[in-house]
Amino acid sequence: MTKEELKSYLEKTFPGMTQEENIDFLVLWVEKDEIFEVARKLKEDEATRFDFLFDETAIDWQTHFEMVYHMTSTTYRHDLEIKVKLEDRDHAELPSMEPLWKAAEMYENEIYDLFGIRFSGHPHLRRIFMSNEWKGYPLRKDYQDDDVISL
Amino acid sequence: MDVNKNTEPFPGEIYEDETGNTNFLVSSIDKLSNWARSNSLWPLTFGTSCCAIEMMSAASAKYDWSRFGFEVARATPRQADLIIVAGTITKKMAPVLKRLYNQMPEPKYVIAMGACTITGGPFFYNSYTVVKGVDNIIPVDVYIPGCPPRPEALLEGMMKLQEKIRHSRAYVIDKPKKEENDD
Amino acid sequence: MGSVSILLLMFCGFAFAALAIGLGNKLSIKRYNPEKGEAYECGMETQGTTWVQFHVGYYLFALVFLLFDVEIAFLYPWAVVFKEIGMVAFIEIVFFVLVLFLGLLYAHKKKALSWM
Amino acid sequence: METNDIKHDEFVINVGPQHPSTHGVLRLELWLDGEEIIDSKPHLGYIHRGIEKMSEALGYKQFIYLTSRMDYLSAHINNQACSLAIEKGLQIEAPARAQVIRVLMAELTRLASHQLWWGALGLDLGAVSPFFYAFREREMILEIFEETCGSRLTMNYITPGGVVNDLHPDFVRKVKVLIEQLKGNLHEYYQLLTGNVIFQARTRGVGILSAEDAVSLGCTGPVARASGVKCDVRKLHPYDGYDKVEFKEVLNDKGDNFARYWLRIEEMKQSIYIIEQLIDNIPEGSYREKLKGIVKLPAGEYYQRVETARGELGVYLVSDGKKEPYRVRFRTPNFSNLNALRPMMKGAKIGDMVSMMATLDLIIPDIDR
Repeated sequence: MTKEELKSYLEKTFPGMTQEENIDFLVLWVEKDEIFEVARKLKEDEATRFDFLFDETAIDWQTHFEMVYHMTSTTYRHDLEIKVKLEDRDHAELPSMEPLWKAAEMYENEIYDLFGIRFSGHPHLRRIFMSNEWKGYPLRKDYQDDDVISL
Repeated sequence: MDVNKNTEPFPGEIYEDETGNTNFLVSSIDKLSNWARSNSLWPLTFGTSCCAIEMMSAASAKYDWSRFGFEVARATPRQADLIIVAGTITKKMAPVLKRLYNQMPEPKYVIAMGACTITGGPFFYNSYTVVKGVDNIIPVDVYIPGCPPRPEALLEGMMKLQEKIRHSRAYVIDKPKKEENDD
Repeated sequence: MGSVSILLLMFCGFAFAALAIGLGNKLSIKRYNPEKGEAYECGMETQGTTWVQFHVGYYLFALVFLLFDVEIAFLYPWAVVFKEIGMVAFIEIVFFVLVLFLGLLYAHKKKALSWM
Repeated sequence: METNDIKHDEFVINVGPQHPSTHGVLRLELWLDGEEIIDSKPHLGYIHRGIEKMSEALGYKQFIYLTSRMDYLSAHINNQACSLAIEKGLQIEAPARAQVIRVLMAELTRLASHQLWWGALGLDLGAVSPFFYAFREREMILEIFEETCGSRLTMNYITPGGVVNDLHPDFVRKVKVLIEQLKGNLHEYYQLLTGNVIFQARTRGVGILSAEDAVSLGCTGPVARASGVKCDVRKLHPYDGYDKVEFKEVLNDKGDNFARYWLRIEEMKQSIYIIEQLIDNIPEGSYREKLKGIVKLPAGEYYQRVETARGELGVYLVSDGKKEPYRVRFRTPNFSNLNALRPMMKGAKIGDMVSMMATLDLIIPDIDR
């Protein structure tokens, strides 16, 4: 369905959540503890059927983290972006999306490895890029490393 | 950390020769074995990133490194005489490269192909994992600049290595042992 | 005269092999380092033990192969002298191969040849 | 007694960083029962250079050169993705001539990448001669790239606003010669590999990936299209004039190794068809929209999807108005295509693992970034 129909559908099913619009996607802001329910509903609901999570990443805004999910439906071809605000930077914790989309397993491994956000319910959370005894999370803005030569 | 504050020496200290530079007293036996070694250097198939594709182009029919005896690319270090380090080496890959180098039989040579292996190349600044230069890990014989270097540059580097082998002492190991102060 | 040439052939074969390995060992430059002796596994340390119980199919397959390999070894000398002996040799060898063929059928029935 | 009910233990093998079949430095930890694979776990990071962290310290026009070192077999298409994302931010459009040149370069890159994949596939399955046949045409394409863009592999030719310089005078003639020769040689590809019985035995019915699995695992590109999932970004979200070009999105529903192999060969034909349509009517005019030195994107986020030779590459730029991007995220196709390896390999033999990885066509620096 088109963006307007999707927008009205989201207002109807998730009244409390704020919606935004950027150049590409419709953005839906979701609370941390509701994200799993919202995602499951969007995936299994006949009207939306978001079965393809093509991107999941995190952004470090220095005061808080921001989780970004991009998903689309291979049947209806409409896209949606879901954002979650994580206030607590040191113990960021979030339910894992792996039960809904198996692609999320490696995405979340990467986010944990580079940002330090933990995912509850993840089958095997581990550092995939950094070696296990690596200290710190490189993609955080306050990451200090004396080997890095910068201009 | 800024470049100008970087007081301690450049992390990639180059290996000094144990016996000074390779002297030129080459006896006839050395000449014979050097002739044999330099004309059949078997490289190890070791490509980490883009330079590996240019190495494959050098192995293909157009540039054809088998004219110089390099054709047989062995997959195991046990049968290889030469490691062509083609591509970026990161801190997680460094011990693996060190181990592969140690597992090679003795007359072994190293070609550092590409800017990443000489100084970290395009990933010198702001990269937290790239090893700035392969000579921090293993002693290198020939450096080939370029990102990626053309197949002809690789062939020229190999010819330089063959020249170096022809002028070296065949039965003296001129690469110092560097096991004790390995980080 | 026959036996001398065979002895000479065996001696030359043995000498050639010993020379190649011996010179290679004597002349080569050696330098020991701790990792050189370890098993090569794509640049990583090996994990877990290799002393594990394998599937028995491998062992049976190897045995059946060995059996028929030896059979071929017997056919060689027979083939060399086959012309002089004529028909009698042919009947003997047919009987020999037939017996081994029964062995093959037995191995097949006992599923020794079925890969996992 | 039955031969296969006797207890046998597991055995761990590292198909490690330095292995001919991993096409790079991917380490697969395999739990084996004799020859059968019980489970596998990929270990990455051996070529992780932190490109996303580096891009946060480079200007908008500067971080593009890093992307051609991620998936170096689709260097043009990666640069095209970043340029389009930046152009979306600046609300500008590349001139018509630049768009056609970009599509031509992208399709030539796809051809060269599929040829190298085809050569490497032959090498992995034990046939050495396809490698030399594949590099014959690939060298011609690289020669064309070198004349126009200056370098063979990491071209940095497509920049925000268009392309760096105009086409080489005999670009059109050389591409036509290449197209004629390639169309003539495709039957050789069939004779060398496709008709070969051993090749068929090792790829038909091996490494089955169902459509639901492909979508749930996030696979895109030839890997997903071979399982019947329509996911060609050039069709779904056309960019740079792909909607004006007529070509077929090749699909296959069997989802095994041979389907992926057949699909890539068909895709080469589609790329040739696209090039033929465009090569004769490259519009005149300027090849670049002049941009000022320091490019500053207005605060906000921009996502650009592009179809590389291996799948859907997504460039996600978050900018806070400064001259460097605040966060750059590359949704790379190989990162998700790697997920498909684990379910496919359960219960397969080690020899099948090699043919599966060859048809998945993984580029490891694209996974690690």
